[in-house]
Amino acid sequence: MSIKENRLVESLLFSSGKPLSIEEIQETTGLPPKKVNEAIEHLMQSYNIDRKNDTSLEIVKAGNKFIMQVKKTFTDKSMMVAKPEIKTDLLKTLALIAFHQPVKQSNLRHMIGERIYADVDQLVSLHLIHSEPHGATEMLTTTRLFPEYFGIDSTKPKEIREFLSMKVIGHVVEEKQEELAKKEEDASEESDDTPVSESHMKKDE
Amino acid sequence: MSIKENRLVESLLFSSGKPLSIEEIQETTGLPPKKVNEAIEHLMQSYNIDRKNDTSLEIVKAGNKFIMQVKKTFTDKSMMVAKPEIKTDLLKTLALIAFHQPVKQSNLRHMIGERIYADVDQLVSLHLIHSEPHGATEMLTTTRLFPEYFGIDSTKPKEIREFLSMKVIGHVVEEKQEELAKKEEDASEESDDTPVSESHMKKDE
Amino acid sequence: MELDNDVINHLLFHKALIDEHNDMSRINQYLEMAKAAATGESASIENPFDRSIYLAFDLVLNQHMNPWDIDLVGFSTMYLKRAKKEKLDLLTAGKIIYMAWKVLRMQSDHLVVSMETQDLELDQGVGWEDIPTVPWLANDDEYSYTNLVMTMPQSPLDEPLRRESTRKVTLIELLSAFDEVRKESEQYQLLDQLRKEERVLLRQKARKAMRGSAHEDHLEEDVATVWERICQFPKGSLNFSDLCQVDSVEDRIKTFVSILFLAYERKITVHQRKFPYGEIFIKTIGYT
Repeated sequence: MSIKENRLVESLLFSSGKPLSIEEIQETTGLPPKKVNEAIEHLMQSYNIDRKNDTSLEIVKAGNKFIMQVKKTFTDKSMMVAKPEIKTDLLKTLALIAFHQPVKQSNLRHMIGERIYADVDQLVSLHLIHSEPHGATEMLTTTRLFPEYFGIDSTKPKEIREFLSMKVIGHVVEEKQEELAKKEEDASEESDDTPVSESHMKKDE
Repeated sequence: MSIKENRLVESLLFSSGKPLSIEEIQETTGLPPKKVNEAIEHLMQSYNIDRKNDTSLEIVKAGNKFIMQVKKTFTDKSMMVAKPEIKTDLLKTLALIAFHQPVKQSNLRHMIGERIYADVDQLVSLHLIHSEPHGATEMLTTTRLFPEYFGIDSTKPKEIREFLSMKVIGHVVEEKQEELAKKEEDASEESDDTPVSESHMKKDE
Repeated sequence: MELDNDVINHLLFHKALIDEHNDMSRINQYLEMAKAAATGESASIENPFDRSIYLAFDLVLNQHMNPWDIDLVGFSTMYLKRAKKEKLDLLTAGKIIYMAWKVLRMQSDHLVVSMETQDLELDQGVGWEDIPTVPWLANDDEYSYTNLVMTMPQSPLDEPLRRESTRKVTLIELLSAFDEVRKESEQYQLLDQLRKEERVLLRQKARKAMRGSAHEDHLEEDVATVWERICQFPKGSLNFSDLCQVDSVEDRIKTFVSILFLAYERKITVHQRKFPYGEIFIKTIGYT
């Protein structure tokens, strides 16, 4: 019966989280290509047409591959529950490189320690930074993918730098303001002075 | 209408990849807790009961959280796209700790020998157990992550214990059945009685 | 069908032993079921779960099993076969078997016995501390569980298959990461400076103490070599014995002194679970 095969392909599309080609599905399941195609056809019919109004999921063809995903109507809310593909620590290193670029790896080691070596390896493999030999160390810069990824409207290091510092300062001020507003709420007698955020901003520039 | 809410919660459970609490779902969707609970109930009914044979996915309660995952029957094959992380021996040590908890490390050493030290280190670093100094030894308990990770519908040691006993009995019975089926096959003179293993397979379809 | 009095007696016996309310009502249910099974009222039982219970007891009765001496595995296997014919799902069947196991306290003799012998061989050097202080071995359930888990090929815990889901990082997340890393970097540089100063002091002291000894020249080199070896381990977590030639006393001392230095320099953490001869575990700081 083909029911079992449909279920198998479905479980694969679900668990992979990224588009899969017919070949990949075939390799993993050991099913002949014809069966894989039939199963996908069946699943697309079931998800996208028969049960269209009874599910928030769909199976779509992306290039030569297939993926199970959340329908567009629901993506806004559902997106944020997934974990980000770049871990926080790695993201910190990336932000540091983007700000200081072009920057020597050895300098970064002084800033954040030994973990820079592993981080650079990972960021290079994600195509987010370039690493070029530079004497005994490496010179690091962000790639073209970097601004694309974050929707930053510039490829120039200087502008990226400005963008980051401006945004961060905005961010800090916002945070501090919120904090302040809370404090003011709590102790209503407290008045105008905002020393912390200001000095903080200056230090960062 | 509640249909839309069901779809929203479904899309969240699909996207998350890790178990979500009612509070987390509520925060992301902005739905009141009652609606979230209703949606989950509806989805569990739909996935796990009404459409039981038409899907390879299920929604389970894991600790105090909920997650969508592949049914056990289909995991073996799809496992190949998403690799298992914990080796069998380590899983066994964990199964012993979970059953006997709170349990002294020294007692476990009597059960499984010296390898307990390395195993405990690994399980602690996976955040699956706590290890607290207790006199000259360590007292071991499972963490909150434990039931979430394995999709166990309870955080209470007593219920976790029952869950594990059931699993063990299940395994023993399955083994015996296979033995029996083999015997029946070998002695082929037997006529009408469907061998156990076959009927077992049919069930999964 | 005659109601087997032994079954009823057995249940009553356990009813008297069990004080928890939950189990009490459960046993009452079983008693009802057993009676139903005996009087052939099966048709009235529609709930599949109840029906499973009925079947379980039906089986005990029809096979004329002695409830005081039930072969758990034999019973379970027969029951499962029956359950399949009646199209009960395996999960319910599993539950029933488990309950039967608990309620009837069936003694799976051959399972326990075969494991008892293994357990005795486990530890040769038995000391006073080996006498269990907790009664975890005394209880049959716990004993069988432990032994079963250790002898079965799989583990009772399976890792469920979930979705590998990640999403893109948002710009806001990049910005807050930047904000955090600047603060961290400042702190790191401050600490690093302090560490460097301390290191210079330490070195001066060490030179004074070791003046004239052969170690003086090599210490730094040794530390560097050992650090290099440590860095070759991918996860940044390793054992002392992986790091040196265990049979060479000189290499052992060299490595040991070096890891003390590296720990002092906060490049690694070192811990030992069993003092004084246990394995020394080394973790590099900054990985994970």
